[in-house]
Amino acid sequence: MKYIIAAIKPYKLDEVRDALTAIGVRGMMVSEVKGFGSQSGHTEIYRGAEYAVNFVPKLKVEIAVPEALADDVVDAIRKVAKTNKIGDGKIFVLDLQEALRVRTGETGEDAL
Amino acid sequence: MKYIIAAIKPYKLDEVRDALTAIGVRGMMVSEVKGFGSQSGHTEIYRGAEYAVNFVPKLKVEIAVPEALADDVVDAIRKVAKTNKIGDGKIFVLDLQEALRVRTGETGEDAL
Amino acid sequence: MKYIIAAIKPYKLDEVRDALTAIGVRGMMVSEVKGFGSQSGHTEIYRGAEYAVNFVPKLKVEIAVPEALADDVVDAIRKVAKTNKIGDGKIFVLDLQEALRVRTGETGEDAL
Amino acid sequence: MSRNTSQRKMIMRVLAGAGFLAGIASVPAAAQETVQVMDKGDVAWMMIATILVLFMIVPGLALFYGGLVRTKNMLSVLMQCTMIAAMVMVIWVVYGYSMAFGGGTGAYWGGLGKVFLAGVTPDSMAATFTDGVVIPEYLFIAFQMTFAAITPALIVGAFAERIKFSAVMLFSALWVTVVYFPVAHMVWDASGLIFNIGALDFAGGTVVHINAGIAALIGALMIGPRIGYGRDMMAPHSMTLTLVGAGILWVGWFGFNAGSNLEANGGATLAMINTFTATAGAILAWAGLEAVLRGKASMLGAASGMISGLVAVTPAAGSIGPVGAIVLGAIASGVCYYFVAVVKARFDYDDSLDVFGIHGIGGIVGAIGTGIFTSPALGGMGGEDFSIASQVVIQAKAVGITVIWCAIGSAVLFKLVDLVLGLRVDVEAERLGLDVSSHGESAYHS
Amino acid sequence: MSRNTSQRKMIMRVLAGAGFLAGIASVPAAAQETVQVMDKGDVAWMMIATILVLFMIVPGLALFYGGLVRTKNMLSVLMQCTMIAAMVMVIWVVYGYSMAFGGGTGAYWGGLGKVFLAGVTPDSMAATFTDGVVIPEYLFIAFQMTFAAITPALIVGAFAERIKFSAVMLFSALWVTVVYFPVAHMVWDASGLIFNIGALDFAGGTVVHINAGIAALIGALMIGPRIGYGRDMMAPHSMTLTLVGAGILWVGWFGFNAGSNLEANGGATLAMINTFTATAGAILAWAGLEAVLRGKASMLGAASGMISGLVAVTPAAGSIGPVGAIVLGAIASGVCYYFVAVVKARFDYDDSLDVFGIHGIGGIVGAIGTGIFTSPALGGMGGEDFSIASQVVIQAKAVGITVIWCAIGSAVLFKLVDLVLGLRVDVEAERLGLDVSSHGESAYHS
Amino acid sequence: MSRNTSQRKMIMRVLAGAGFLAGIASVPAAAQETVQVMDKGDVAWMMIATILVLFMIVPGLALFYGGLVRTKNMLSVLMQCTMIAAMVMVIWVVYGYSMAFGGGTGAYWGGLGKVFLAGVTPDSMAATFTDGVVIPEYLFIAFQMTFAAITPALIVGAFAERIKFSAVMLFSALWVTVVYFPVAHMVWDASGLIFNIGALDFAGGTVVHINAGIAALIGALMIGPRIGYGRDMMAPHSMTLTLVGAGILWVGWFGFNAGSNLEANGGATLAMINTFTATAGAILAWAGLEAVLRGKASMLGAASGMISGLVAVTPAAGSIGPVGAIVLGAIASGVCYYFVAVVKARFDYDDSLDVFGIHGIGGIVGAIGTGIFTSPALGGMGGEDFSIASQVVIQAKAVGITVIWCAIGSAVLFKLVDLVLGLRVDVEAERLGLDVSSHGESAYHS
Ligand SMILES: Nc1ncnc2c1ncn2[C@@H]1O[C@H](COP(=O)(O)OP(=O)(O)O)[C@@H](O)[C@H]1O
Ligand SMILES: Nc1ncnc2c1ncn2[C@@H]1O[C@H](COP(=O)(O)OP(=O)(O)O)[C@@H](O)[C@H]1O
Ligand SMILES: Nc1ncnc2c1ncn2[C@@H]1O[C@H](COP(=O)(O)OP(=O)(O)O)[C@@H](O)[C@H]1O
Repeated sequence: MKYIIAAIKPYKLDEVRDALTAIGVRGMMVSEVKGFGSQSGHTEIYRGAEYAVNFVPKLKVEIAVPEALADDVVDAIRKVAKTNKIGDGKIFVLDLQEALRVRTGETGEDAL
Repeated sequence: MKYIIAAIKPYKLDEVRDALTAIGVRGMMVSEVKGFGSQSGHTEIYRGAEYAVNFVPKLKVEIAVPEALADDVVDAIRKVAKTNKIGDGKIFVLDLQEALRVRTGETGEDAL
Repeated sequence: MKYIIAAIKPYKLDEVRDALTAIGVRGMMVSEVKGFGSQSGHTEIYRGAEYAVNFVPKLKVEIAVPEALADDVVDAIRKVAKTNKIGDGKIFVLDLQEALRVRTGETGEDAL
Repeated sequence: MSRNTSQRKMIMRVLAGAGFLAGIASVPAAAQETVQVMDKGDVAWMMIATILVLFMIVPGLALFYGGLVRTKNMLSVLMQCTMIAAMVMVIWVVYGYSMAFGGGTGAYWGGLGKVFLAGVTPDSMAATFTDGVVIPEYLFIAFQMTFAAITPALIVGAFAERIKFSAVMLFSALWVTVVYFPVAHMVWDASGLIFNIGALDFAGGTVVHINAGIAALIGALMIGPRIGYGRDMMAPHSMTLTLVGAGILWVGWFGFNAGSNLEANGGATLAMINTFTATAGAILAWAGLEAVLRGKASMLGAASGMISGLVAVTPAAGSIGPVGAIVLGAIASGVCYYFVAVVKARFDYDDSLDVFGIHGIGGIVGAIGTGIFTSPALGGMGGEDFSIASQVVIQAKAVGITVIWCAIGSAVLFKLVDLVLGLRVDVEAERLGLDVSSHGESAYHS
Repeated sequence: MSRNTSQRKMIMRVLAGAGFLAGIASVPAAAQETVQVMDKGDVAWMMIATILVLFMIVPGLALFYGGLVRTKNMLSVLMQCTMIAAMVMVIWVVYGYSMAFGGGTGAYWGGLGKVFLAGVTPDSMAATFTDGVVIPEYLFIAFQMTFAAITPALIVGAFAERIKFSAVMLFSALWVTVVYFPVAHMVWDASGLIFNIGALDFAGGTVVHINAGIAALIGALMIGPRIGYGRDMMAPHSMTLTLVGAGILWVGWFGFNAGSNLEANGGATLAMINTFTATAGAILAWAGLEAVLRGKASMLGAASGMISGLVAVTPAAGSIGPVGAIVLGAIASGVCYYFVAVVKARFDYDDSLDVFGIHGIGGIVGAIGTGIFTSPALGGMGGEDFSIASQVVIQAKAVGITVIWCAIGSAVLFKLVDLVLGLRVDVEAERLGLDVSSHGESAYHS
Repeated sequence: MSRNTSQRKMIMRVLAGAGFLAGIASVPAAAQETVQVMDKGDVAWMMIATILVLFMIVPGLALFYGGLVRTKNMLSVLMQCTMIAAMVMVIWVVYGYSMAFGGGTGAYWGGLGKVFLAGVTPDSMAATFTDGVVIPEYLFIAFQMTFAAITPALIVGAFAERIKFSAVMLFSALWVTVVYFPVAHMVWDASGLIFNIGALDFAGGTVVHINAGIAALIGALMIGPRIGYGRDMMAPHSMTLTLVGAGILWVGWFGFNAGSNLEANGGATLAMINTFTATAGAILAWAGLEAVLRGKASMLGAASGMISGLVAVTPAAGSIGPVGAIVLGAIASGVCYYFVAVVKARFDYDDSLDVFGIHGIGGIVGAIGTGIFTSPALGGMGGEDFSIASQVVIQAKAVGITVIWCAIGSAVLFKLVDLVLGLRVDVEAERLGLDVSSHGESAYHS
């Protein structure tokens, strides 16, 4: 199984979710993160005080998937999240050793 | 060492923390996530505009644990987080290669 | 490649970011977490109701790095985040199997 | 127009004030004989006083309470305050005003002579404390309407975060009918039961605060505690909003207290300065006690002290002196603090936002304290023959009647509503929060 | 000073009220002959009424609107409301007051006789409805200034979250000049076109609300929908702030409505009680409809009903009865609900905060309703010869003229501003949010 | 009652106004001879003016400041404003009123003749500007009490986010005693030092704003910058709350400025319109400067301009014209902008919320500007013999005396408090935030 972590542009979330459910993903977790990368931030000034906001708001999507689905998931996110503008985000794939569904006690791919 | 990531119902946090400290866990990180899964969300209407809120608020708990403790941790969370209602959450186990405590420089299981 | 997850004190973020960019890190994700560890929390009282706040605000920094940079990253964070006070945080290193930059489709270390 | 009111006149005015509507019924008759003067200064003042009491409800009380609940129940509190106020305003016009001040001479209600405000026109006048001085009856109706609207809204703090929206609406409609209108008549009308025992209640300590506090206690007992009470974190979701609400309540309370004078004269300014000093004393007392007993003075403590002081000075504002007010406020605040932080913890009920602890207890301390600090020996405006002992007995009787009437009425009504609609939402809805489950909305998005 | 106004006088007063400035021009002349009385009660009331209307703008309207947008555009809304108000205040002093009430006798404007408030001193007096009763002209200027300042600020809700800041400023400056000042003159000045057809508009239903609503509709159509409209989540970022804003609007609206009486007398108290009851009826109606049709009454529904009721009672406040006001408020609220929740969805424009749906539609219902509920048969203050049919025709004409004038004027101005500056920010700026892209700030940090 | 005040009378009134309490001491004596008239319109107005100034403190100032700090220090700011106000109200009753206006004829204080408000009853009257016109002394006491309460609360912005709560309380108690009461006596009492040099200060530019600004600067210098100042992100945690606070301050400031007229007449309406136009001019100026110099007008800029304009028009409100007020507001705003955005950055002190930059600098510009724009040549109300040059010299002297008195007094007191209690919390507490470390609470939960 794989544990996929993706950083995406916030307004792409609904599309990403739709694309993933379409290929059979049944769960995920989404959180707000401050992203740092090539996309530059902006400057804010409050009276005399100037602050460089170097971080850009992104959403982090985490999806545990069966081995077989991993590539499709990466592809799906990639297609949908892409706008060809800087800051489109990245996808990271980690190895997932075990999964468990609390309610039923199911483990492994059944739990996903 | 293992890196355990669990999605749980928000009001279960205190019980989970107590159960984990009881078996010897000495640290964790908790963050708010929007969960997507079999548990369905709800609908909100603002004047004429209807929005389907597909995500359910969950807490994500991350715990780095010594190899030996991993199963106990999974068991403990499972027992305490279970309500037998849909949306109880999931537990994921990843392999952890290295750990370091910033203050002391300790590494490996000593750092956990 | 490595996926490095660090818990740090919030006010250390700017220093950590500077230290990492100095050694060539080009991206990261930051999120707010509630940390639990040896550092104790505090108590809040609202009229008669007393609540123990066991969690301490921390920032979680996630950085995907090329294999070669991993040790430097750990070192850099460690140096900068250290105040010798309890609660300085921890660094966890996981194995990263694949990375992809959405905008360009680059994969592997090129994507980082 | 130069003033020459003696202290003796002042206390008489206060007594008259307690039943200030006495004159209304007789106005049409009296109009034949005496010259009635409407002063635009009084009209200006009473309009603003009326507006200030509305300001107390939305957004004042709504925010004070709303800030104290968890995010997921925020809108339900705002909604309850708003909807109760709107509903009671309509009821007031339909039959509430008549029940309270309809001109009937019963001891318990004013009859149905003014349902739908029958016979009132922009030319109708209502009496004030001063002979011959009148204000437009529409203005009196509007001013009193805001009192009727805020009182049931005060109660909702007791069972916040778990009550059914339909239940709170039905209860409020019944409660104003069975409890509020009769008690208002009893206390403020010249034919009223409590008025006639000689109780002092300048701006509604019994009618508004004790009434609301008792109903709240009964409600909290009958509805039961919130899920997770005493175990889960239930800290206020926004102390900021609570302070904003408290500040607005203080500001609006001048409409309540100085407005209850019905005229813009020296008496109103006495009520005003007392509403400053009692509150200041109460804020310092609560925060001071916390600093001494806990080592830290809390902002919620300061805000709670503020409301305690305002509640306590409500019946007393027109008849005590500004230094006595500081002391009265401080005492009331201390008693409320002790109740909320110590006594309440020993019992096992969940008066979520301490409506009883602050409005009920503070109201009782204020009612009794009025009987004490009105004494000229303590800087009050009582006449030379003022007797603390006998006035305190009268005040205690007024409190007793109100408590009994309200407790029985409220208990019956809660039971009734429970049978008809059920009082509580189900467990899932309570966990999810009332905003989404009862109103289909969330307070905050990004 | 005892009141003896007959109903007949009342309706005359109302008619006069619609053009209450009629007297100003002639004051200097008239002063020679009749005794002018300035009552400090009136001055006190009108000062507070003026302050209340400012309170409606900042923070009232700013919060009501601001709460409804997404976090990233919060400050842009607050900024637009604040800056428009400040700019229009300066314009008002420079030439706006003169264009509206400068003493000229044209049907469309008041001339340039009072640019820079020429000739006005603290001793200058302005007429009220009552012969011989005056208030300081500075006070009248300030009161009317707040009306001029809030009206263009109402419009910004239509194109929130996407307009260029410079465009909204330029548009507002032009719009008050070409639309607001002339319509104010037409409706309220004795020489004005709409005044002379006999329309009733007590506190600005046409001038303020219909005007703003129509301009908003035109603006929404010409600027186009927000990116992602109908697809992305665009729920209000803080319903709490929206309720706070709505509550402040209600509180402040008494300045608007009861202030438009210009005197602190029985007439003002009628306007006041109507501003309570119509609003209460409207809140109950909207929430009730939602409860029946959707199964859940929403807090945004209650707040929306509140504003609908306030808008509808604006032209009617001085001439209908309090029970009629409940009905009028409820009807207006129902119509606005139907429009906003059903009709609007059928068309494809994005009036983001429903300025047209609430101020435009509510304003029209109120204008027509004023022609109905002023009838003495319905508890209104109209004289015995009051004819609903003929008054409704007059009201409809007033609405028609306002709609046409405003629609054409607004369309031309939007086009013009589009050519000069462009109306919309670019896509990236809209995505990022106007706070950062237009103002270099974020509303919230930790 | 028809007005016939000449311009000459107006300026005399203003001069008298600067020491409006002059009459109080002599009232009992004078009462024997002249007829004293209390007008209920004045009483209504002054009550509301008093309430408005309270509204400025909580929640106005508390929110304006609170929004500007980081989340972790929010409650500490709200708490400081609330507690200082409550404490000063009690001190005012105990000895503050007497020190400032106790009837003593010293140049520096009013003696102890009215400690505990000795001798004041609801029948006591205080003089206004107009001979024979009086208002209840309780009202005057309450009005002035709110001024005394807000001034030390203004100072806390300078050392927000790091001061010890006990230190700020002790400092405030000492500061009002040593600085505020004497300066109030000097400026406003007929026997006062600054009054007798002929300075114009209508509503407290020196007493309130320069005083607070100077104390703030001294405080910021002596306490030192926040940890991480100039390096860490210290952006306002809620610009929304800051705008709400600023709006409330504007609204409440009419109590301050038009209230300082003590009567509801033409003079008050002049102060009112100036408080609109100066503020509007100041908002446009700050935002305009930012637009030109930075390319973006910020909402904090608009809010800062708003406060600058209000500060600057405070001493001038009663004696300048509305067009002059626009210019004065704009100039003051520009100077404050330049100071805060440019000059301050060159020095190395941390006046966290720019109390000196806005209240100090704006107050000085306003004081000098009053000497200029009062000239009839610039539309002001000064008499024909008004000389800008000589009045400016007088104004500068008044500023100088205030600055020196306040600077020395404040420096000594900060030192004293530092020795007794220590001024700053420790590093860990500052990092954690004052809410948790000093008050045991957090502003927000979920
Ligand atoms: N090495 C990394 N580790 C973790 N997250 C990263 C890394 N690089 C980029 N990100 C995330 O991806 C987002 C987009 O990256 P960025 O470099 O701005 O754009 P692009 O991928 O288009 O070059 C960043 O905001 C950050 O959230
Ligand atoms: N494949 C997944 N990857 C990541 N998180 C998941 C995944 N599946 C479920 N989750 C998390 O677990 C939560 C509970 O899952 P859900 O399917 O709703 O209930 P249940 O586990 O009872 O079937 C989700 O809200 C989500 O936060
Ligand atoms: N086993 C763990 N798993 C995940 N996060 C941890 C773990 N232990 C500590 N942390 C994180 O590191 C932070 C600092 O740890 P703590 O034990 O308080 O201090 P120290 O590292 O100085 O002993 C915690 O607040 C938590 O966020």
